[in-house]
Amino acid sequence: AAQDKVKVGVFPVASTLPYFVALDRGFFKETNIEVETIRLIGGPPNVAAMISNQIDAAAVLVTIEGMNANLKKPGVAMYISLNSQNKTYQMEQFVVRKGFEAKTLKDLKGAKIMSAPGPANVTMAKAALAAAGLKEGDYTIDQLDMGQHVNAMVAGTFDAGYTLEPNASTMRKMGVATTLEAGVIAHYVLGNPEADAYVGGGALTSEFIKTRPDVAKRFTAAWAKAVDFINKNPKEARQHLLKNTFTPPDVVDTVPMIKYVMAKDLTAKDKQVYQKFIDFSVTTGTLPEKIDVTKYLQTF
Amino acid sequence: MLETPAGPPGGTPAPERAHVTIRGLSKRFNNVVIYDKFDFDIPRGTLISVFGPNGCGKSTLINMIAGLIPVDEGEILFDGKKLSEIKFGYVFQNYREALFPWLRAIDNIEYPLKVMQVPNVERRARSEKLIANLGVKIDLKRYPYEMSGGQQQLVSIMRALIVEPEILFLDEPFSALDYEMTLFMREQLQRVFQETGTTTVLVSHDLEEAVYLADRVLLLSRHPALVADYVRYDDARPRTDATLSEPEFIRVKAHCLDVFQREVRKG
Amino acid sequence: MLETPAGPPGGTPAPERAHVTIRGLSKRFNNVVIYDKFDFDIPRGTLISVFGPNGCGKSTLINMIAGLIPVDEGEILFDGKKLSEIKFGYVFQNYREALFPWLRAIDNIEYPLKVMQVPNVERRARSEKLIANLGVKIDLKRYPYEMSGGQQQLVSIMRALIVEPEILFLDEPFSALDYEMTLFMREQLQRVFQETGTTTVLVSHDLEEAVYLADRVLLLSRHPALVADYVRYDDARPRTDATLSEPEFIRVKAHCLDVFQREVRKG
Amino acid sequence: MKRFDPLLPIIGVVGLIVIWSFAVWGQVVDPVLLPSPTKTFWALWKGMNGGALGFDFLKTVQRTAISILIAAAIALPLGIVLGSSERLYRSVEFVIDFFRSTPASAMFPLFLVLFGVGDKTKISVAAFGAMLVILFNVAYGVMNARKTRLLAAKVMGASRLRVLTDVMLLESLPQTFIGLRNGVSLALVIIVVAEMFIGSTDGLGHRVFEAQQLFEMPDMYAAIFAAGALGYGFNLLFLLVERRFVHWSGK
Amino acid sequence: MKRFDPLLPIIGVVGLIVIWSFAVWGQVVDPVLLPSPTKTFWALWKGMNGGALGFDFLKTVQRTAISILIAAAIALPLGIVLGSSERLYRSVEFVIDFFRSTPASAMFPLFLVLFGVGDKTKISVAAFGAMLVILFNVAYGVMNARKTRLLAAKVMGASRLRVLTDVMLLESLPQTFIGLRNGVSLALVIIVVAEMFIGSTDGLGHRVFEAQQLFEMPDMYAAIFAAGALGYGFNLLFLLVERRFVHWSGK
Ligand SMILES: Nc1ncnc2c1ncn2[C@@H]1O[C@H](COP(=O)(O)OP(=O)(O)OP(=O)(O)O)[C@@H](O)[C@H]1O
Ligand SMILES: Nc1ncnc2c1ncn2[C@@H]1O[C@H](COP(=O)(O)OP(=O)(O)OP(=O)(O)O)[C@@H](O)[C@H]1O
Ligand SMILES: [Mg+2]
Ligand SMILES: [Mg+2]
Repeated sequence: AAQDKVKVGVFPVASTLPYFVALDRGFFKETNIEVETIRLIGGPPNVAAMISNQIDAAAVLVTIEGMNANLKKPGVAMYISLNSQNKTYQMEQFVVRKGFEAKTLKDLKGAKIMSAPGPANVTMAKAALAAAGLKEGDYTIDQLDMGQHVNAMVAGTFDAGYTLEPNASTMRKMGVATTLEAGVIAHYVLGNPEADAYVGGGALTSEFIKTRPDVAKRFTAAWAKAVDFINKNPKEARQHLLKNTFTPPDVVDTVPMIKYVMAKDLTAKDKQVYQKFIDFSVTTGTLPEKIDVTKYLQTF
Repeated sequence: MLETPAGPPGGTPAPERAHVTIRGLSKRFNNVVIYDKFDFDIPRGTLISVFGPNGCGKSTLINMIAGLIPVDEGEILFDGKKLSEIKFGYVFQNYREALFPWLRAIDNIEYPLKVMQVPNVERRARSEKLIANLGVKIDLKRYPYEMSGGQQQLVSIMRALIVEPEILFLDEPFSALDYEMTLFMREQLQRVFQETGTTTVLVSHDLEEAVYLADRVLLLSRHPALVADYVRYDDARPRTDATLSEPEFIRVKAHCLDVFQREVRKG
Repeated sequence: MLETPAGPPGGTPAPERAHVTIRGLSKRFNNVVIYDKFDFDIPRGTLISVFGPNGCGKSTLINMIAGLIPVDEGEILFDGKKLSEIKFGYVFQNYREALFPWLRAIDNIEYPLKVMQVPNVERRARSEKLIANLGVKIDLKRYPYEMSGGQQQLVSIMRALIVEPEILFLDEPFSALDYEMTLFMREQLQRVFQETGTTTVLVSHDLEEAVYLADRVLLLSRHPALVADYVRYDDARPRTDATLSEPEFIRVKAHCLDVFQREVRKG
Repeated sequence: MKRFDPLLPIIGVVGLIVIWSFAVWGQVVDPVLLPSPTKTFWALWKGMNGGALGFDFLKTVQRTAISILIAAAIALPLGIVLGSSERLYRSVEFVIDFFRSTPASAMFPLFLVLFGVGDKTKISVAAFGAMLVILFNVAYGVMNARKTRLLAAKVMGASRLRVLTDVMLLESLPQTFIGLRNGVSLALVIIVVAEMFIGSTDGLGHRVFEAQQLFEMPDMYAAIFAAGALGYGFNLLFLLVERRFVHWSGK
Repeated sequence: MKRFDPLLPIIGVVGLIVIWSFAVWGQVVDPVLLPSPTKTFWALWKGMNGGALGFDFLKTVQRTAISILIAAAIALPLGIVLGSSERLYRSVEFVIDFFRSTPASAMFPLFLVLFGVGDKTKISVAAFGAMLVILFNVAYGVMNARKTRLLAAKVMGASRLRVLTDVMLLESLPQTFIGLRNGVSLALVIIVVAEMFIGSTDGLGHRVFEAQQLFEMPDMYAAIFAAGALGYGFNLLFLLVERRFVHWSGK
């Protein structure tokens, strides 16, 4: 029988790992699904494609963006899994340039700081700096396209940066910067460096779930199998990054991994933490209004 | 007005039916009045020479008749026809700029036929006939900008003659031609006019030429252009070298010169 | 060669020192030979008229002398000076395109003075003198494209006359002027030449004009251009209307016409 | 009829809005992705009247104006000189066409390193891009200039420099204005893109990017509309200057 | 000397490389950020000879070619028609200048929705951008055409359509080629940017993006160089066609 086709928007970054594992290891095929990889860089194109049903799923979608889309058109982004990042599962972090003396965030007083782009990231960086006792004006912060982060550090344009993996690993590897603090969101928003910050996840469109529930279910099953595989064999799993994402070969073994959890495996407490993260974005104005995140978790 | 006895008997002669009727024509350029309530008729089948000082409005007049520049006031009628229905032949005073530099000379000449959707073969045939008729020896495979001034003007004249236009405008058409060629083209024009009887308006600064070719000479005065005189010259065609020494010719020419000089010195 | 007794005694007359010396000049356009090893001298302080059929290479010749188009072979010498040191006056055959449309007529006329860095006040003074001299009545505040063909040509002539050029080239300079203006400009040219003795080359298709103004008439034949004849006409200046009926004038003119017609009919 | 000519551009605006309204009304595109003109203009109005958009607009105007001034100051003389010798132009044509064809955004890293993150980078990338376009047009204008006029000036004894300034410059003016109008649009595009992708806290690009991230589509289209209208404004400015100075074109 | 004219562009290439070498040699920029020409050309050579770059290059060529064809097919007739009536052009000028001044990248989401996620979007955005530029130039070429020739055709009884195709089209050709050359560069830039920012699995933009993410600077500059050279190639193609057909310019 012909395989069921699923179009997936793919932003080739480390957090897309479950998709690549499922694809490369044939988990989709096993469930009689043929995926079509549609490369879309960043949130806006993915959301636009989901709203207009050009794709059935997004391999990774930042939760703030997903919720924002859900506010505009409820059910556009139904999360089947979430990615958590914190001090252990490193993703977002503050780095400092080699030669700039800083031990804690407090020491960034007077520093020129770059930030990952977008209001969500900038707000987060500012919140962290505020929590460390720095007022606006104590530092300058400029947002910068992710592609420019390593360049800017190498050139010494900035003293410090709020950046993401794998850029941070590349900087460390090149010896131009060191990590000052990772797990910023967990620490300053959720109040505990080891808390789970559910910043992104894999999502399906309601349209897909409604019109082809059976296919969506099988897709989710394959996804779950991949997540399981990653959690059990991180070393093997990370090799998938090499081929599929922009992770340089010399950092692939050291680049930190994040944690993947299927929606069905989230505990009540996990959901509370997730809600807290999203609520924070509402208070900072990144999200225009309150939203119940559990409504947009999809289990089968 | 000079009346010659050569006109056919019975009142107004037959070819006198107006082909172009100009009534109350006014034209200004930035407040300089060129024409003010100008009335004039061009009879069908006549050759009118226009003679007048530089800048009096000769080019402007034929441009307005051909519909190339708008009139400010007044009307120009074509014996019941609409402007758009009339096929003009036109040799521009600035013949250089009026040729198409992207077409070879021969294609420039044939272009009006192309506009009339004459098939390719016939176009070629007609242009070859014209070339043979005029005894043109220059290489017409060249582009206009590869030709001398006189050659360009010749091409321009050929382009006007290849169709049988209903009205032919010639704005100083021989100004760049050499001595021999000028004489020759005059004869050609005379022949064409005799054969076809096309209503023709010729602007020329050569009074001999103007009178020699004309049925009537329109003498214009300087701004605003007025009809200083409208002189008849009715000698039978073909006119020849001998014509130039006939007393009637000399008289008409002298009269025209008189009027012209009086007008010029007035301004 | 026509020798007239009017030349000063003592062998070669004084003004005969060559101002422009052309040796072995060759010029081809796409394999058509226009000049082939052409030799020619323009004596200092003389007025040479060039007369020849359309397309024989008159414009090409003066363009090459003025350094506007490259020669294929041969050399053009200026009595020891370099081309770049010489100030030319030039009326182009296509006077329309040679005027600057972004300048008003008056500024076009004064432009050569600006090039020579003549101060503003003097520029104005000289142009006013020239205008008064020529009795020009047209409005020179207009742009060239707002003028009639003859007016543009007049502006072009004035632009050439306002400087005292070392060599003056006039390529059919009166072709668009009206009858009166042509006569008047001829006289002006004669006067300027008499006063300044500027070496002048005049291209004209009007044989009467060519002879009337010339010290010598260069008759060119068709491709490759050869000197068909180089006719002397030494009548004293100022020449007047009466000159036109003097037997010597009539003889020279007739001779030139003969040569010209023989050459044309040969081709 | 001539009296109404200044109103002609309105037709274009109205046409655009009508098509836009039809697209929204006919649901050609999901309303979330393409808001209605009313919503957008409301956002535009709010933004321009006391909102942040007005400030961002002025910032972008300022950056674009500076960059086009720099670009013109370099490109006009250089273009005339290059255009005056076809062989000279051919020898640098590779470089000009090369850089015209590389996305300015790919050049950001280099400019970033050279000029830092501030306004300098944005302005210099935009000036660079616009400079190339103006240069290209001016040089072509000079190369296609009517030869007779150059010869006329030459024969009157005008020096090479004089011919450049008195004839070539003026002959190339119609083409130069086309270059300037192309250039200012490009500069604006680059400024907006730079504001989007290299750190900026203000400017229309910043506003577009932020609105895009927050899915505030009316805000985003309001900012885009402001950018487009600004582009038209700059173009109109050049058009009026051209009308004033280049009276002879086509004659 | 004329014999060596085809070699003139080499001067530009060499000049570029010399400046580049000096910048690297003088450490104006950190060598990690700006690799030496040798390293870059080695990367280019490897990439083009069996490496992925060759394939990406062809993909970009193909997309650019399609988009410029579409753009020209729309812009040429439309430009002539619009240019033939100044009042008509003025009435749509707003829309043209508007869209010329909005960054194509801001339009990506809209085009994504209209044309889907595949190549169609990239090609249509590029075609749209190039179309506006060509349209603008063609219309201007027609508007600035010498009036005498139009009148000559008119008086010979040529219909409005004939005048358009036989005179205006040809009169505007020099300007049209400038438009085409501007347009093809712009199309290439938009294609590369789209490949970078909408996402693509091939094409030079993809290669630049990937090299940038992997911080392989020689690879990145090799891809940029390939894009620039491609732009020059397209320009050269149009230049040769122009030389072949437009023999009369300036005469
Ligand atoms: N576009 C224009 N703008 C302003 N004035 C103009 C324009 N065209 C012509 N004129 C003026 O109108 C008058 C008539 O011009 P026209 O060309 O008809 O003269 P003409 O009789 O043909 O002269 P010529 O014998 O010199 O060719 C002239 O005085 C001229 O200066
Ligand atoms: N650019 C060119 N390319 C090819 N042939 C040319 C070019 N310019 C002139 N010719 C040819 O060279 C010859 C001489 O031209 P030139 O303009 O010197 O003639 P002329 O004697 O001035 O004629 P006229 O009296 O018609 O002005 C002509 O046969 C012309 O066709
Ligand atoms: Mg006239
Ligand atoms: Mg000539």
